[in-house]
Amino acid sequence: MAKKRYIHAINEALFEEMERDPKVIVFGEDVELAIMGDCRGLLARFGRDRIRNTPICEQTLTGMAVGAAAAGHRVILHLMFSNFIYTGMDAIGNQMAKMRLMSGGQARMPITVIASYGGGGANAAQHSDTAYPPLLNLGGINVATPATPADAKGLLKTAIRGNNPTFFMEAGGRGGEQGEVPEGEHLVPFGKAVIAREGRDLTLVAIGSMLKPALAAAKSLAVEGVDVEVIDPRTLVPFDAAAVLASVRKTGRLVVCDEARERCSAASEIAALVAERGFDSLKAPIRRVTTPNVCIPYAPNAESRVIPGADTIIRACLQISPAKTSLFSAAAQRAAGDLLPGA
Amino acid sequence: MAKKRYIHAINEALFEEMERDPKVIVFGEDVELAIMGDCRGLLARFGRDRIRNTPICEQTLTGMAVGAAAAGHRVILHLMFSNFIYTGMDAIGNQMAKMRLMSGGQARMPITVIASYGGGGANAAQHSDTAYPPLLNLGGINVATPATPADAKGLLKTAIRGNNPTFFMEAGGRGGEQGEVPEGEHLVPFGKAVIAREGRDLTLVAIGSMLKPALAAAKSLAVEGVDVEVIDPRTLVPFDAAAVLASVRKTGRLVVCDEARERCSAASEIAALVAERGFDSLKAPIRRVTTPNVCIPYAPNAESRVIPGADTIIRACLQISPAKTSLFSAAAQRAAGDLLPGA
Amino acid sequence: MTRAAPSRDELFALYERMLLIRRTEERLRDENKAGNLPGAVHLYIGEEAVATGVCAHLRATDMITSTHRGHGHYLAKGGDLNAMVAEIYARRTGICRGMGGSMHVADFSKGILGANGIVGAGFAIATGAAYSAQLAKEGRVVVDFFGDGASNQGTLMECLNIASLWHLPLVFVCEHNRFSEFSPASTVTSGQISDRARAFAIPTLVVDGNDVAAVWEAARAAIERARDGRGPTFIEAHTYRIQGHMEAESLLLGGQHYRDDAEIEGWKQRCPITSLRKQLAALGSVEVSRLEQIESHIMARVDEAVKFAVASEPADPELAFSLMFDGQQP
Amino acid sequence: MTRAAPSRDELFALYERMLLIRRTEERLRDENKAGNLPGAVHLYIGEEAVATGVCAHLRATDMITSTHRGHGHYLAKGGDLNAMVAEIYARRTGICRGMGGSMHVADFSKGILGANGIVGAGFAIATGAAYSAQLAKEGRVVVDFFGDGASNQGTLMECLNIASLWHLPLVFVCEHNRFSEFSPASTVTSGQISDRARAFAIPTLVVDGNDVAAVWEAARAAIERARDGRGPTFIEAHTYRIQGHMEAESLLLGGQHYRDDAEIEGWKQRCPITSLRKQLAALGSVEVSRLEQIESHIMARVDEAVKFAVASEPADPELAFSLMFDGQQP
Ligand SMILES: Cc1ncc(C[n+]2csc(CCOP(=O)(O)OP(=O)(O)O)c2C)c(N)n1
Ligand SMILES: Cc1ncc(C[n+]2csc(CCOP(=O)(O)OP(=O)(O)O)c2C)c(N)n1
Ligand SMILES: [Mg+2]
Ligand SMILES: [Mg+2]
Repeated sequence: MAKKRYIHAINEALFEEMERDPKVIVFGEDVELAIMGDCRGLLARFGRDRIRNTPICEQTLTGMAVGAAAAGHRVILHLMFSNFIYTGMDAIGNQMAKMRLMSGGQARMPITVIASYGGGGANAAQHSDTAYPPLLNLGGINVATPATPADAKGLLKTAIRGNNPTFFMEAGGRGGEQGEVPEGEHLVPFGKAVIAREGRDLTLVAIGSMLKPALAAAKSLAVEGVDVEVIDPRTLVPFDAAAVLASVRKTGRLVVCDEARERCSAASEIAALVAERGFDSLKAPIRRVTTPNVCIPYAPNAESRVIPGADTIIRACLQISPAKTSLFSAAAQRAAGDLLPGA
Repeated sequence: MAKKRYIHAINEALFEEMERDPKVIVFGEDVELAIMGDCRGLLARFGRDRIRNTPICEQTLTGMAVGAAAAGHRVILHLMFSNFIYTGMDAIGNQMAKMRLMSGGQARMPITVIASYGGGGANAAQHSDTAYPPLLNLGGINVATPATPADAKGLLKTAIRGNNPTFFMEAGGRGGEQGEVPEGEHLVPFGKAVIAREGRDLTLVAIGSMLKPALAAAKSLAVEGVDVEVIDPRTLVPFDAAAVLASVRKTGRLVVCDEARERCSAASEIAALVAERGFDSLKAPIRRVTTPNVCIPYAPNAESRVIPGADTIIRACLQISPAKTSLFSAAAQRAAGDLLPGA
Repeated sequence: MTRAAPSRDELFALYERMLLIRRTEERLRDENKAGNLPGAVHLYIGEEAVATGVCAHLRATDMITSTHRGHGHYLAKGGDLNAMVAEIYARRTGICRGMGGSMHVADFSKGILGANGIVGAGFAIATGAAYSAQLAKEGRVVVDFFGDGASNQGTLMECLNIASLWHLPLVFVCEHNRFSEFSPASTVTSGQISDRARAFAIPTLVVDGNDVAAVWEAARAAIERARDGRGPTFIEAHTYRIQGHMEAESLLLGGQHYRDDAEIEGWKQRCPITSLRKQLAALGSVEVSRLEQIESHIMARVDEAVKFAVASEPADPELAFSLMFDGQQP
Repeated sequence: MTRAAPSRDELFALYERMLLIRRTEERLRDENKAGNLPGAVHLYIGEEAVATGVCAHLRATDMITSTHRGHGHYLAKGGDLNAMVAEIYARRTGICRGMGGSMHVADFSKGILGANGIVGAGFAIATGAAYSAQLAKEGRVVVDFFGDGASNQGTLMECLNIASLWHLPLVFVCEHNRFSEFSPASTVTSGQISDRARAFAIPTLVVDGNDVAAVWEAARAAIERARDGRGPTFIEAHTYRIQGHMEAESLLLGGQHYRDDAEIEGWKQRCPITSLRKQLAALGSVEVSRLEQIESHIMARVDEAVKFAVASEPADPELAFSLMFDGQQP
């Protein structure tokens, strides 16, 4: 184990998997110079047959991924920003997600699409979306949302070796975060959540970029006497419903944090799932902490007004926390009284 | 009032609004011959300046809608099948939904996009999706899902006169259904649900194509002694949360039916909303009735296995019905014991 | 180098393949009318020479992408007839086990990457497949069939650009049948389509798509070029759709018209199968009886295929769940 | 008909506009370096002649679409300097009230339909605007600015097709600055870009994009053509991006290179502003002092704009909610 940055963990996974299997190829816009950082060094090592710049044409790139996979390669397509998922959505929704069933199971689609999501960098509306919820609704598409360097490495390796299309969602601006990363063969299974922090009072499901503020929130809440269990689902498709339901059985309370916009978000999905299958355990309303139903504004103050952070999470948790909230500090009580953003 | 077919009600709205405002234009693939039926007769009446065939190029068509709206027209874009929403998704997600905020409120986007959704016609995976959930997650896009001829007319007129982008989702294959349609100035406000059937025991929210099977289910359930209240939200954005919450306050029970795939569906969103804001009224788990997370197969028997109908709805309702279920027929109890499809 | 024109035996093979497509589709037309097919069918009647002339040069390992009008491409590339008809009947014995239907017939084992309901989808799939083929260095070639209407999807340009830049082993075959659904090409398609390829320095060939030998010759050159690593070619084949855009189109049209009956009649006179039959029959009585044998053989095969389909079990609905992912529940 | 070449006064106007763009962006470059701008900026330094030469012919009611590199288009089309700089500073006085930033500067009241962060988005927006303009019959013209990299988005072809079929009052202006981010055009762009328009029978003009008079002349012809209802024109203007793809690109590149310093130097020698200044200064001492006045006037305006921005209130965060819809909560 060594401490590595998130982006280096991704780079390591790419190196290892390309070494391992000559059928793995990477293409996308400006992947050769690796401006997103994750592909750094691959060109020098593997040459232009295995990693190649493309023209700007997302609609074709997603379709090419389908074709190259159908013809026998193991494809990694780099889409840069998750907003460009919309740009290339046709072949994602109409081909990638459907090819296997439409062909009666003939097609294998070993495709990994990498895209960076999320706001916070004053990149404005067209470069800040958290665009995985539409993918979740397509069926046929796996979605991985690593929050830590170790999971970034392990989930990417699993994605590349898998035979189903997977969107590997990089938490934007998290490239610099450090964490222990196991050397070599480190595979994280899909559909296995981790308990990032154990707790008894409340279950806090935090997706990708929300894990860090969720853990910070849990720490503050501990001081207030609320013992929060933080769960990182790691993949949204497949989803580890059992882990979340087990935690809710223990705590009776659920907050779900997702940087995506609220409506039809992964947070909505998880909330619905627990309202359906974990209802009897619930002692309080479920709370979603998400970006409200707006696009991301440019101005940093407006951006932080809409993107959830530890404060927003704390407020939501306090709103549904157990009766001992009466012991809370005055500040926490004031916070709990505030409205959720956008509500 | 006269009895009209769904598709004729839509046609009437188009005629009336084009008469009313010369700035209203229609374009799309083969709209002139009106193969979807809804545009029939418009060419003869308004000429090719106001209704025009385009080449096949959905990615451009959605962007053109943005440009023509920005330049001062009131645009109706016909996209045929809702699967083609994916094809034209770029400008929907990155321009139409965002232009107003990005421009600081300068842009007005009077755009109505018409698309037909849903399965049941053996049209297979690429022509049967119920593709509005991704739109719901975009923010900035209104979504209307008329279930009846009268609402089809009234919502379309409201959409066309509005200044925000609206997707007008035609319930595929429902074009032949009859209903009373008010003549002339019939406007249905956005964000106002209707109670399609009053009831005390359970709230059944049914979206668009699901209203008819939901009403049929409610009728059967009445025989079993379960008095179901059926709510048709009519628009998903904006959404009449108050109406649903009020009903759940009365009934304590909620089933949501949506022809879309389950994950991140409108059903998930509504379930999450009630688990958040109507939790204290809930006496039982929420149930979603949706298409499972698969694409629509061609074979009719497989298609009806995955698309929900009255039976599926009845089963879901019985699973969470009040204690008087003990009075149920043996058959109903057996049905209640079955699993939901895909579960 | 192959010869410039098809030999007599090759012409017979072309004839047989075209007739197989024709008779199969005539039967599908009738079965559709009789209400025996669950879904819609888009027929290739009148355009058989294109798929047949092109696919004659393809190996089993070569790949094609096809369209919503895909029966002809499937059969020309060697797809199994029974399995296709069973698919259209939504049977468990169908090539896609009843999950795809007419618009999605595919046989990956034979390089048939599928008919496709999204107009223009083949461009990018073919380009990706050609990239894969190029990297694999096994001499595989990819052919992308598409219509004049599909040529207006921008992905055509995107793929022309990439195919040209990367010298992909890819042949673009535009089936110009004069209509994009109910829109005549002149109303929705500007310029000569093959000029779009010329702008990317891709060699182009414009051929009479109702002359199977002409198609065969153009395709031979293009496919050899691709196989030799000399890059993509664009073939524009002019032909005509005899049937409606889809069967029972008149229900959609409700009395409206978009073309003249005389035009259809004129093109029926230019039937690629009839003219080849005449040419071959003129060679002598041996050929005439060979033609007759082919006809009866094919009629039997088609009958057999429909019987096979009808006798097959309906599709297994649970496949909708088990086939969504490889080794994973949906 | 306008004269074929710009008059002396017109040249001074062009000079002034180019210099305004240049000095503004030099200041933005410095402010970015100093860490004073919240978001990234993509600068147009070296390419000013294109926007300036084209927009000189546009009326306030004409419309343009722009790119991620949009400050030059905005200023050339008459956008307010203070409001633009305030926008980039994320102030409430910004042209988009701080909601858009550098990549989204827009002034709909002046026909500036917005810079855009989606490469190639302008094609369809401009085509839709041109269709609207054509229907309105008020003689409005639309100009679509886009890069060589953007030319590989298939929507270009889709829009060329529609513009040609419908004879839209639309001028396509390709700013060929030799790079698509860090990819040299030769590696991602096949053929001559204007040939793509030629395939749709759209007239094309290839000009030296660093010669403002040449751009001015080409644009004059194209815009007159559009205004007269004679349809679209495609202009390919060759120029060069002097700054990085975005400011501080070296942080992204981490020591990697994608072009030679010598190449940049060579193009700096071909600065469109310097050469026009020389040409005008050669006319006499009156002109020299006029040039000096322009310089100091512009420096003052830029100073003023930055002061205005810095003194303005930060954006109102609640606008994110109130502006999403017209008259509706999000
Ligand atoms: C993306 C997309 N848009 C629209 C359609 C509807 N549609 C089906 S076939 C067709 C016309 C295709 O014309 P062409 O490519 O010339 O093929 P042809 O039918 O003439 O063989 C259209 C518009 C579709 N299936 N997919
Ligand atoms: C749809 C989309 N894909 C990719 C990008 C990332 N990107 C931003 S600018 C750019 C290159 C654009 O090149 P060009 O059009 O030549 O404009 P230039 O930057 O040279 O002015 C790319 C790939 C984007 N913003 N949008
Ligand atoms: Mg055609
Ligand atoms: Mg460029």
